[in-house]
Amino acid sequence: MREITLSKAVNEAIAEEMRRDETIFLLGEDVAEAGTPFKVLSGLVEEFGTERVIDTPISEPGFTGIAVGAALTGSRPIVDLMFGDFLFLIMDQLCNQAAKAYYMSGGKLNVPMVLRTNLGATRRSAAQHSQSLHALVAHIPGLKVALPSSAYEAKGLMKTAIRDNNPVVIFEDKLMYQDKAPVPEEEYLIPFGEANVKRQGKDITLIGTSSMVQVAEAAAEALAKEGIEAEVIDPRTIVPLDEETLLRSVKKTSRAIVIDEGHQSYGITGEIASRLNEKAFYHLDAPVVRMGAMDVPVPFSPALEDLTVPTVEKVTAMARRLVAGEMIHAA
Amino acid sequence: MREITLSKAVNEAIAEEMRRDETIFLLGEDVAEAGTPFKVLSGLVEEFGTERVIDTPISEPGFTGIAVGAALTGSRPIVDLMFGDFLFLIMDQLCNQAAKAYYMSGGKLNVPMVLRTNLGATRRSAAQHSQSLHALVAHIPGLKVALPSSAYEAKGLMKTAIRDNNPVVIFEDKLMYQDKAPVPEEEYLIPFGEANVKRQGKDITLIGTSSMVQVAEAAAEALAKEGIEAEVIDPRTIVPLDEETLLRSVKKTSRAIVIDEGHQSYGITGEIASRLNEKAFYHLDAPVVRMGAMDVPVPFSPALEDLTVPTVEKVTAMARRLVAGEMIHAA
Amino acid sequence: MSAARKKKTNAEDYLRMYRQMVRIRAFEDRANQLYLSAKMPGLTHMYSGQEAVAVGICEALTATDRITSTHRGHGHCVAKGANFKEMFCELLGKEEGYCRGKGGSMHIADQSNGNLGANAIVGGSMGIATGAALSAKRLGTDDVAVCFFGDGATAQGLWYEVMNMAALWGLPVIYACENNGYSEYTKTDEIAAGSLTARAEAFGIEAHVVDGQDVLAVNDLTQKLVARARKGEGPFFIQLDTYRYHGHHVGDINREYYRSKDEEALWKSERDPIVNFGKWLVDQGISSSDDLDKVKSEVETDADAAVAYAEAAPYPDTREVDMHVYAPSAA
Amino acid sequence: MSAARKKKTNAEDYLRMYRQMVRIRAFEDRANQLYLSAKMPGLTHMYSGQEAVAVGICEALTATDRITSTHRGHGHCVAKGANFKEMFCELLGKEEGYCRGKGGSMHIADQSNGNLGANAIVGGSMGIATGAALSAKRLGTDDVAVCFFGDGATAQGLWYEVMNMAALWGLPVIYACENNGYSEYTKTDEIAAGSLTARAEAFGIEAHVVDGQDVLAVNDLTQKLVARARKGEGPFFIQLDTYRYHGHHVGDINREYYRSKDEEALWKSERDPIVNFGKWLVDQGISSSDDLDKVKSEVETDADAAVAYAEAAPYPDTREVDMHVYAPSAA
Ligand SMILES: Cc1ncc(C[n+]2csc(CCOP(=O)(O)OP(=O)(O)O)c2C)c(N)n1
Ligand SMILES: Cc1ncc(C[n+]2csc(CCOP(=O)(O)OP(=O)(O)O)c2C)c(N)n1
Ligand SMILES: [Mg+2]
Ligand SMILES: [Mg+2]
Repeated sequence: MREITLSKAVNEAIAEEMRRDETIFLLGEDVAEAGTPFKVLSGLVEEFGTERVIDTPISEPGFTGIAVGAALTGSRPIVDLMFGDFLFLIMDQLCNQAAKAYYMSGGKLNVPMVLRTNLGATRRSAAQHSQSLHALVAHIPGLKVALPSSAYEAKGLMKTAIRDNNPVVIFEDKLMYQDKAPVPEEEYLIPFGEANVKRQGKDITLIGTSSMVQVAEAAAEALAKEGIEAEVIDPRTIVPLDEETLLRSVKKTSRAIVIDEGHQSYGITGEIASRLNEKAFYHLDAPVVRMGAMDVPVPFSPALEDLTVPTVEKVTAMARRLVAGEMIHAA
Repeated sequence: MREITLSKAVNEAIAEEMRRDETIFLLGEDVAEAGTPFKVLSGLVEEFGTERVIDTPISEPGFTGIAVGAALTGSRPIVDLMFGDFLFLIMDQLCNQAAKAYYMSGGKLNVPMVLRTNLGATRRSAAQHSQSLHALVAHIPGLKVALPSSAYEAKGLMKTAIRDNNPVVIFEDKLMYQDKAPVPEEEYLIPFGEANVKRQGKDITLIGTSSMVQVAEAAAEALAKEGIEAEVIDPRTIVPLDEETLLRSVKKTSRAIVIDEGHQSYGITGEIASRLNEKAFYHLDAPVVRMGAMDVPVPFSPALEDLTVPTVEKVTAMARRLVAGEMIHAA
Repeated sequence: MSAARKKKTNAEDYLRMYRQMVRIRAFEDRANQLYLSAKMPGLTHMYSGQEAVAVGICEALTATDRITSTHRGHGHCVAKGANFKEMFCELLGKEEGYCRGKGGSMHIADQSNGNLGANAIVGGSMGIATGAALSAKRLGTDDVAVCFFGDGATAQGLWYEVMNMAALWGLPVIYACENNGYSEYTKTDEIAAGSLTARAEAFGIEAHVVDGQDVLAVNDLTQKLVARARKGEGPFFIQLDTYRYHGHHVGDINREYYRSKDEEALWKSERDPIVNFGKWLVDQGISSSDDLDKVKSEVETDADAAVAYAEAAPYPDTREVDMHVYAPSAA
Repeated sequence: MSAARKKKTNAEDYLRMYRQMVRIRAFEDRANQLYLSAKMPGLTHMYSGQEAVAVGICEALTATDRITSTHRGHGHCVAKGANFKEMFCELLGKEEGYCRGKGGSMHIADQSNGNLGANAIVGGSMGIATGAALSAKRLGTDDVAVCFFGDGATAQGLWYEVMNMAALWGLPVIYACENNGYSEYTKTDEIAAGSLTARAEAFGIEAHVVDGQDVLAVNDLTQKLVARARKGEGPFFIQLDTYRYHGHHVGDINREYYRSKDEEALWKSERDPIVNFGKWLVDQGISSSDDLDKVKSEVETDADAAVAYAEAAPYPDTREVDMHVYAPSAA
């Protein structure tokens, strides 16, 4: 199968959907001629014109609100939010307006819009351009949240997001834009709420989101050399969350680590870990271990930044200890 | 001891601190003559004047940003955010600016400001005036988060918040403003990060936040009649979180329920439950159970709204099942 | 409901406007009564006094033109064509309400008449209205969007962001500022610097001021601007000077600390939009006072019946509580 | 560092301005070089071409006057009195940097000279500057705050919110808009409707336009406005027309798709603020070209030494990673 970059996969997904459905349009800062600073959208304005690929002023709350209004009235806007950190600026339009319109109207108004943005640290972009804020939107009922872990998922989840009749927030890892993966030429969609078992194993379950799927896979590789068979699972969407697949695995392996690049406290790992603990309690040999990013703003210095995120080494070491039963004494 | 309302307790705390320290001032919508819609700040403008009790336009991001700037330059502002739901409007100023200034400046700039706001449903205020959004700010390093559960805590935590050199978000339960509790005449402060064991028990630990402390206490009362001794703990601050006190209790009782009024998914309960599971795993007879608000926008209709939050009945029933060992089969 | 795009020069049109104003007043009187008799859950904000604004504007619109409304939204809802029955049911949280009881007063929406909904976030719908205009333009309908908001809402930064985009893109949106002089319990003069019309003009937006108590003046101006907006000459701004008769909300009874009884009495006796328009209709020989009285009594009978119906109507089934969080999606 | 409040009428003042502009240019040339030679972590935004703005303004300020800066902030930092050594250390993420390496280029702050910091959120510091002015007014210092921001940032709603409050409260803040014609890869003309000065004037704020390439014109105007702001006649707005020589950031090399090489060449050859001011100084007999060359070579020696120092300087200890999340508090 051909291999394409994550960037190209997103571009293809959007282009295919825009060809299919006239009501889809894109808006955001520097999305047209510049094709975004990450160049993900290059070429779209040439094909679809400035009426459907719209450069906006630097007005994140404003253009998000405009997208909500457009979505309520027959359009299917895709909002480009240049950095995930700017979510803080648009929370009202996203969480008080978009997320609640369907419920508050008793099912009469709905908001089919996609917010595409990104997450991920270790790019030396410091505290206001490196955050992984998916936990914030996952907490708000009415929003769906997708976290593609490769070009394959980026394309399939984006297409599903665009066809969804609800507001969907999709976080791309900005360090993965140039990473290649096999992506079929034929059309495909990835349904929301279906986790992907990336690797089978019986000794421990490694649940990773977004870029942390790669970390989990590399850790599994390393563990395999030591004779530890790790199962690797990518939930792909955290809302809806495919609890069943996760539980099935954990009941089999009886040990799990949840790995995520958001801050650990009050984040994604706590939710997933506590659901597993709650529903697979009597199958567990050890508590589900969480590995999120440190609870610190992301530091600029390369000497510090790399310490803040889970790494292959740390995950491997933790898995080893768990399988060896060492965590018993920790608790 | 005299009993005063939570509203009065907050008012006293702020007035005492403003008398002590000239650099403290208050700003927000209708805080002066109106004393806020909840009348919590009545009388302050009369004592301190409009220079220190400042009515602002309806510009939440703007006046929060102004508070950050004032806090960076020798003032200690208290920002009044009329409804916790408006947090979505000020997230950038709170989370990208206030929370990170100390870290990003390597410890040279700090932001001693208090954001007082509220939480709580069942007031028939519908989806945009009923949210309990403390999980969002608890996820952001650099912010401290306090959740007073009675007039006593409201006063003591507010005074500590005002003296703290960091941005502190304090959520009052808007249904408790008229609730009375004993509050000493003498000055006192409640340190952050110290949970309060409200009731001793040996069979199960009920951890409640804010208004859910009352729910937990009432449930404990009901359980006592059936011979079940529940320990009730109020963490009082969720950042910092007094893990030790919680662990000590859970290791003793070997069962716990975490009760909170925020949405259950990706919220407070997941964090607390997973920490307990992780660190007291081998002491637990059953998984820590979480009881948050339903994952739905808050509905207006009284016939629906009351269903969305944890109640004394539901907590009592769940505790009963846990103690009876019934949850074993659920997992 | 509202007549399509023809000039309102005949008696029929005038009488319909009169009737619509009377309907709003009758609706509000009953809503207030329901509150005072503790039959209405929560609070609500009365539109009485401002009827000429909603009616003058909405009578210049077609049923497919969109409006966005505010926390003080009953008037807009009635004027855009809503029925009493569904409205009162919504206010009481009943299943037959426009939003199945999930929205309530502050979120009432009536998409069948192009009302995209009231909004409990001050200024929260400014992006939505602008986005509806963008949608109309892109999809090639010739619909116009009217964004209703109060003088206090002009302090929200969102307005400036969306005015900029509306001006740049020539969107068919009319920003209608109902200047009733107050933001909650504060005179807007004290929290608004400079000039509102100049704020719109600074973005190259044509701005008008009109007497919001004169339904014909409002309607004439709006007709002209709507016609021009349909031709692509928008956006426009209108400042409509008006007055609210009641407190900020139904519970705001003792308000002399921010607004004198004399001032209120003067507006009611000299500037009432219904009384004055009625006098004019009689003076011009368009109607007799008997006919007008008949309108009133018909409307009141209607309104009373609707209230009785709503009071007797059932609440939504408890199973509805977690319905309408997500719209179904094909994919 | 900057001279206190006396008129800059003598040679010494002129030469200091010249030197400061040269220092900024020298700093940026080296920062760019560090990037090109892959020695600088992350990206950075060059101030070259805009030197007369930062220097003309900051030379009208005292060391206790506050400024807030932007993503393009090195010029402001140097002009407000910072040292090369700490600045280069910060850019390289070293412990001796102004922020101990935690902030980097986009968050460099120098509170010892009243620089409250660069900001990676476009418009993010508008509230902060306004709050610093409020603090100054309340605490009775006569300090002024200058808020630097770009033409693109005028699209952020926050600006309108804080202008309103600054105007209402007569705050000593000057909003200094560096109009370099571009927002990233888009001509600002395409994303800004109407007139920038009119936007400020609409709030009753006095607005000025000045040639941002003429350091004396900038300085003269700023001196007058600063003096008036100290007397309580503020706030003010200045639009400074200028140009950035480099791409949006150091990596923006191929930029002909949004900006012609001719345009760039013209500004550099005809409008360079350093060259033109140098010529004037020689023409007026205030300095000789030899003296100016000497300034340049001194500055370059300094800058090279600082770069060498920074390259050799140690990174922060890894233990610093979770320091400075919270400031210590007495209570
Ligand atoms: C974002 C936000 N801030 C504050 C409030 C509280 N609030 C409700 S109505 C109101 C005053 C609005 O004044 P105006 O826009 O003039 O409308 P009016 O009530 O006069 O019709 C305020 C401050 C709110 N609902 N939303
Ligand atoms: C809130 C926010 N939106 C978008 C960006 C990305 N961004 C960085 S600089 C910039 C352009 C800023 O233009 P302007 O204010 O004119 O400043 P200039 O770069 O020209 O100095 C943009 C869009 C950002 N950093 N913050
Ligand atoms: Mg008003
Ligand atoms: Mg610019």
